[in-house]
Amino acid sequence: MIGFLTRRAGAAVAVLLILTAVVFVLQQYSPGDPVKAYLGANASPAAVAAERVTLHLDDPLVSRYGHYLSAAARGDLGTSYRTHRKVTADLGAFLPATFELVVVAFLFALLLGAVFAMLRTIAGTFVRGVLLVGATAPPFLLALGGIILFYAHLGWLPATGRGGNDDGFLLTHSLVTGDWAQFGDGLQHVVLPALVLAVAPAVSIGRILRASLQQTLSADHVRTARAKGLTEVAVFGRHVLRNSIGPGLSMAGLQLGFMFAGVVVVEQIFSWPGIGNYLAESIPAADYPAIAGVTVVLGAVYIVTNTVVDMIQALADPRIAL
Amino acid sequence: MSDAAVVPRRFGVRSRTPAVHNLTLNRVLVGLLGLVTLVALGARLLAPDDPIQPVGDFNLPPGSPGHLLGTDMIGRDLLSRTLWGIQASWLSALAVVLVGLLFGGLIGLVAGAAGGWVDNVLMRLTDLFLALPGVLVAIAIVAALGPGLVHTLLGISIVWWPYYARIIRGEVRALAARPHVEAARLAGASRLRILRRHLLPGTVPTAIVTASLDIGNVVLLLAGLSFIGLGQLAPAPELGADTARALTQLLAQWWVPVVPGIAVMLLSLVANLGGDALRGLLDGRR
Amino acid sequence: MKLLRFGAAALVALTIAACDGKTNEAQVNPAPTDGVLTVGLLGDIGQPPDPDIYYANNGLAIVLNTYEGLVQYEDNIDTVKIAPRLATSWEVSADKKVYTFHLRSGVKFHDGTAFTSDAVKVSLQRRTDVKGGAAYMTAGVQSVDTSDPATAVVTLKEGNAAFLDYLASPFGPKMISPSALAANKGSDDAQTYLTTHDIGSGPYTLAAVQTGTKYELTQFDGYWGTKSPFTKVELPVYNDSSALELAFDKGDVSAIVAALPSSDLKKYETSAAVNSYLLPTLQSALVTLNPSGTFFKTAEARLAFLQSLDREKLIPQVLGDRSELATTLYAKGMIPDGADKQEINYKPEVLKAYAATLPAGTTMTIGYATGNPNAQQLATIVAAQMATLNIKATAQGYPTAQVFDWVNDPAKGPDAFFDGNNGPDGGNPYMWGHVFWDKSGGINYFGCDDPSVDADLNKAVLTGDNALFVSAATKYASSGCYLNFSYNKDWVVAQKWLTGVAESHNIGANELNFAKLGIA
Amino acid sequence: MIASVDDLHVSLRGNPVLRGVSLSVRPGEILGLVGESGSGKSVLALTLMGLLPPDAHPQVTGTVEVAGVDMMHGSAAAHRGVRRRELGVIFQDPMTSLNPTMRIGRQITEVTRDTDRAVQLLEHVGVADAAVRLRVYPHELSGGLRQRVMTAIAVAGRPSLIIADEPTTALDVTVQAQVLSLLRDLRDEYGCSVLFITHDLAVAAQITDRIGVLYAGRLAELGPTRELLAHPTHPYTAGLLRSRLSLTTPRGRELPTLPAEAGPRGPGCAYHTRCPLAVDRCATEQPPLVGDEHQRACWRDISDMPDGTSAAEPGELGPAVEGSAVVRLHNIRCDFKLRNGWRRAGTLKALDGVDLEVAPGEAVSIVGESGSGKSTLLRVIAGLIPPTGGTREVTGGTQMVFQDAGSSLTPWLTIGELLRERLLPLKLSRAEQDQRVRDALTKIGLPATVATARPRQLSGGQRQRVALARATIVPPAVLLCDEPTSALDASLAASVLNLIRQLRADLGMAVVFVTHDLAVARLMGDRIVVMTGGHIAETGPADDLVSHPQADYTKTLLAAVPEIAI
Repeated sequence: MIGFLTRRAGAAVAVLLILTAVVFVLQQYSPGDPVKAYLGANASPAAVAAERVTLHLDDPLVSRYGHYLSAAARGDLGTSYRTHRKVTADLGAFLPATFELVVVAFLFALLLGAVFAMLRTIAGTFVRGVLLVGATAPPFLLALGGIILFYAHLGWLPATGRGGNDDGFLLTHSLVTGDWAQFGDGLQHVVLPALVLAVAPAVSIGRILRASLQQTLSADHVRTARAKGLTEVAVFGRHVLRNSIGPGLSMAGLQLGFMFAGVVVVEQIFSWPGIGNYLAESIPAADYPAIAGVTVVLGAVYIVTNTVVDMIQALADPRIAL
Repeated sequence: MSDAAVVPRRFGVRSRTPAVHNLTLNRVLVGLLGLVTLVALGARLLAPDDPIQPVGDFNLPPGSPGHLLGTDMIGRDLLSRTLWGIQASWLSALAVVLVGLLFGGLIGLVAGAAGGWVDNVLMRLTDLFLALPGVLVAIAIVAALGPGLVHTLLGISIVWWPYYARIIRGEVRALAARPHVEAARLAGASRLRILRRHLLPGTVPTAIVTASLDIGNVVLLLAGLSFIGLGQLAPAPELGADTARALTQLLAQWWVPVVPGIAVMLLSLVANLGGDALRGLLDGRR
Repeated sequence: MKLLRFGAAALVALTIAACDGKTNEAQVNPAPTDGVLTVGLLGDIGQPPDPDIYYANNGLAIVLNTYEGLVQYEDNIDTVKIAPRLATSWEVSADKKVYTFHLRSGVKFHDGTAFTSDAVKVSLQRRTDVKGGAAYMTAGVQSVDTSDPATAVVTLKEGNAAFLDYLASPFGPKMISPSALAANKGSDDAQTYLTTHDIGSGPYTLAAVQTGTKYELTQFDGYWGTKSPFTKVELPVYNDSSALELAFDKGDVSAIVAALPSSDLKKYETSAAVNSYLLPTLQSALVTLNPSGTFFKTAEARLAFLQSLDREKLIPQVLGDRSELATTLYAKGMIPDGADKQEINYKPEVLKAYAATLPAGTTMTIGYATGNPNAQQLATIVAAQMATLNIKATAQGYPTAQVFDWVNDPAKGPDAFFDGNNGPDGGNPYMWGHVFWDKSGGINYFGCDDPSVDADLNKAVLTGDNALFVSAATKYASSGCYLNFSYNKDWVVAQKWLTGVAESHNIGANELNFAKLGIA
Repeated sequence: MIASVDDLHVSLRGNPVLRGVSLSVRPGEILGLVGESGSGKSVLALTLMGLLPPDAHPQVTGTVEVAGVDMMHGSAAAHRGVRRRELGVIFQDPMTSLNPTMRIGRQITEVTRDTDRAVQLLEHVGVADAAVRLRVYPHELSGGLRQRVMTAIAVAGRPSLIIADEPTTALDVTVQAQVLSLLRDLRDEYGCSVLFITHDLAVAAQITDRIGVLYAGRLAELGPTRELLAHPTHPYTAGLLRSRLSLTTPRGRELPTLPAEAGPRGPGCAYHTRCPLAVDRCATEQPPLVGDEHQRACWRDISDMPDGTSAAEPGELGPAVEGSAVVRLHNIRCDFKLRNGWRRAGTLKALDGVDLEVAPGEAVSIVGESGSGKSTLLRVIAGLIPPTGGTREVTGGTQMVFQDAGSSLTPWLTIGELLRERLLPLKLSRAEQDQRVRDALTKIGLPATVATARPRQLSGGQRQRVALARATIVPPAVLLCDEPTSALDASLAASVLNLIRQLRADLGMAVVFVTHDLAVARLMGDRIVVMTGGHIAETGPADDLVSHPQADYTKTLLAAVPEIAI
């Protein structure tokens, strides 16, 4: 186990090194002047030149990358060209919102995926149909459709923002401190964006889970379990589910990664103050420290997700050794 | 004849039912894949008007005379534009999937068949690409090369293949463990021949099914990239770009973004259902 | 597989639900009873609301309501006129080198410090020290005499007829509390502190900052001027214009300033449920051509293209009532009597004849700034029109950072660039001419430069010689690099109960002075 | 009666599988149900349990009763109750029949609800360190132990009937013997009945009190074990007994086989196309199952049955050719590095110093249990696995025939393509190739049209013949056979063995034949090599080794071979 984690940590470092290097090379070769974007169109050339020096933009690429890495090793991801704040501070401000959104969306995706896979009645067919349609709609259209329906039309849910005055882990914090009013408000705000984010992954997870459940159901050991005279619930719960979740879990892990990319669109439409928005604003401003920061975070999330998925799979199936 | 009382009741899911029952439906759905491709190829013949030039008043609602689906913000016929958009989106998605399939498939095939360190190196490389936030890379590439559909497709293709590499590699590993590959080796078949004749054809069904399911994803990804300003350049039609660019009109003239948006949805739906149906048909044949 | 059938049903249901939004007839929303004004922002303000750093648009609402300058532009008129703010009156020496300001008495900063000439000196100095984008405005300051607390005498290194305009500009130097600055100076001139606080004297004070989500202002009790009934102003951030619009329709937002797309104009102009205002600004829609690109290498080609633009048709189609045909080279009213007449008229045959000489399939790229729907639409229409001339034109969006990078290597840019809305920092003709025509000005995207034009402008600003300004403009216009496409207005939609909208707006700012708003 | 079916008809996917079976299990008896694959014996077991797979859309008529409960009608809960209280089940493959993700203990306590009892049970079925084993997962146990665990689960609920569906087929003979005796002991102790399903008459002979012979969904014969085996009254039973390969089957002759089924099944006796006694009536009219204690379903009298042995011609067992060995292995070692994920978890010594020589034209049988290294040895000879140490010399080509012919033929290639592949190095013209393919197919007794078929369109026996054709279309110096008949029914197996012997004689090649079955090893090899634990325990001429085993291990192996002692 410890060996496994050590290996993964090693791999993580390698992946992050390559990711940041890629961002740096891209920075070198992509057009865009962050200084002008930051200082404003009317800024004088003198101010621009001064700012370039401040930001070390005229240093050679290798030396900048070297500085970046040595600073990163000390936990400093540089300063955003755009917000003039430490990237770590920006990430600290925006990551919790994205994190909570994605976690809630992921729970939705698992839940809806399970419904997609298991619900059998007409209702199940209907849910499958709705999910499938939702998953095939362009996400921004789906998001706006959701706002029109649930906010403008029905008035059930708020359209934008996270609600409350608490930054950071709003939901988690209010849940832990028992601030139910705040929690309820936060929950109301998170429902719509999380649903939009969850619907496509739900279908992917549901589809795989369904196929794997179908396969497990015809497995010999399930026949054994039935032969023991167990109830169908017991057969399903003890003998089918655990043996079927492997492929579903892999897909869920993959989808979790996709969700962190999907937030770029969803956060924009729902004005969710997360790293998706941060990234969307950093890209046109050529704010490469911010872009690199987000990339590092997303890469790390991908690796951690995969590691956790592998660990859960090993837990679920003792034949898999880490 | 008794009813099925000897049969244990099932909890929600049935074990896989034989595909025979859905044979007709599956064929129809797979046929839809072909139909959409035909529509895409035949946009020139089907579209009543030029997709680029304004031909009527601005923002005519659907059902207006001469413009079944209305016109857009500069007076172009939305039906024509959507048909041409289907061509751009569908063929683009096909191209991306095909490139991903060819490149990823080749990597997967070589990795799976070679095993050992070759497999290790190729799969770590694949993992690295998988760890790249795909959208970000596409954005970066398009930013570096300048926008445009071809560049966008290039960007997507670069992040698209690892998925296929993994799937094909898994399939090849499974196939390679089967005695028929050993038998072929003993029969004196060369490595290349084993790869070509004894492994490759076995991966085709999985590859085709994965690819057709994936077309919808690419159509959606193109739309998403258009939303953040990357993708087909105006005035050329592309469904995602047309939807995204007209999104500010959603509340004033809903049809301008919704018509191409629904076309995106339909393409994606056809790809999804068609892919599933294809899987059903291929499973049934095995 | 009943999936298909249900899928189809759900598709139809979803579509109907989505399309149904239109039938939601706007009704008059009630006024707030809690003294909260809600002004929706489109997109986060991006930079900290520090007056010496902030150089974008949508966050001006915060800067202009928490800080004040010595002077401002006169509210609610459509011409350029300097009006008093923290200075009640001023004298300018004949050589435009010495500016004497008589300061308003009884003004307090939000930390309680009284406003004196010392604050003027500190404020101008900080602008220079922080080296922000608009630091150029104070770069010419030689000294500030503070011997009389009620009078500030600013001496420039050389004459500058635009200096008052600098001070009146929304981006111009704002007065900050010297003691608050000293207390929070830190190592960065209080830049960090000012991301979440303010040290100004405006009618409101920055109470809460949730970057990307919401900004909150509360009324400053010690404000010297008139106060509005709004004790609190909330500025929630919307990243999508449709979402913002829906919130406004529902009454969750009181007013939207210059954020909605022109395609919505019709809906609100005819609505009885809300008020729609078109207020004067110095902004224009502009066309800039790239002489370094392949298509517009010659002035002949450039002028032919500019003449092919049917502005009389395009403006109402795309920009609507927000804009009118620009007939001058500078902003409307900058030069008295419109002496800076723009001589480009619609003559499509010129480009047609020119195009006939080109090889078939010659390409042209028309750029626009990503996220500007008006510019996008203009570019798209023009690109479509080019096809009729056998020119293969594409319209392409560019992110901000990229747009400003072209001047370093103009060949990388598109052939033409459509600017939906752009303008100078202030109302002096120099501020217009310099940014658009001088290579170092900032908005001369493709570096299309004529040194003699720059020299004329630099000479004219010393004295404010309008004739020289006009001749510079005419000379530059002949290059064909530039077209003042249309005069734009600020479009403000507000709930029926909100009063004082036009009265709280001036030609320089793209924002409202919340202290002048009221409830009907 | 513990369980009974009457006039039971079952169709799956519209195909009749059981066609009127009447049978009852008496208290305390072990009833054997014997039949070849496809005879419907497993479906009968599933029907008794009420567990027919729903996706096969079963159609069932007749009556099925277990412990007085109707298993065809009635509530699912009632059926479940019967399964829980009255039935215990052991399936063929203990690896797949146990839940791989659940600890052994949990799988037992699911029935017992009591850990102490689970420990008792495990000890009872002969699992050492039972308390510790409760914590392990199925994949951590050997095949034999797994089947013991299955058995423990089966008896955990103190059932009145244990249904054992081929419980020993996947096991080695020595383990098989242990499991059989365990079952018998459990029956004696608990007084339950056992329905023992097998394809092997000899195995049934070891344990059962009565035997029912199932053929094509009907009982052909049913009677007390000793009597049925000593005096079979149905030609099918008689044929089965005769074609059984035992340690005493004459080596020099062609092995007796049953004729293959020909033509569609009509309304009459399903066996009539293969039956040496068949008359016209057999084709049109179904014979009823008649008799008291010993019942049979045949229109004819068994005494008319011709003597099987007289029909068999002497086989041409070619003697080994003198000369330098075609295979010469010296001190071959083969280690497998076991990986646990990425980690090295140890080394498995699959082969540990093996010396073997095969003379040209010689037939050598390698016999051993699973894990003995016999298949690894074969692969080393074939060159598929490089040995870790030792020297390997093989002169002339080797070809191999695998256990599962189905998976050794590339599914998407036609038989013709597969055969032609071996002709590629010869650079023949297309016509010559086709001719060679035709010849090869004719030689193995298949029509030339098979060349255009794909493997899945052929039966198991046909596929194994095709595999043989592929191996011999260009005659190799050594033909390597890896249990080529273990997946086939006895009669088919015999015909494939005959074919191998025929080909060997015709082509003069050496044969190395790997098997776990001593009887087959004796019949196929001039020499037998007994392997265990990666080394050779004993080697010697076939008959000598069987009649006078030297090594203890050989003796154990011989003792475990089930024989019908009449």
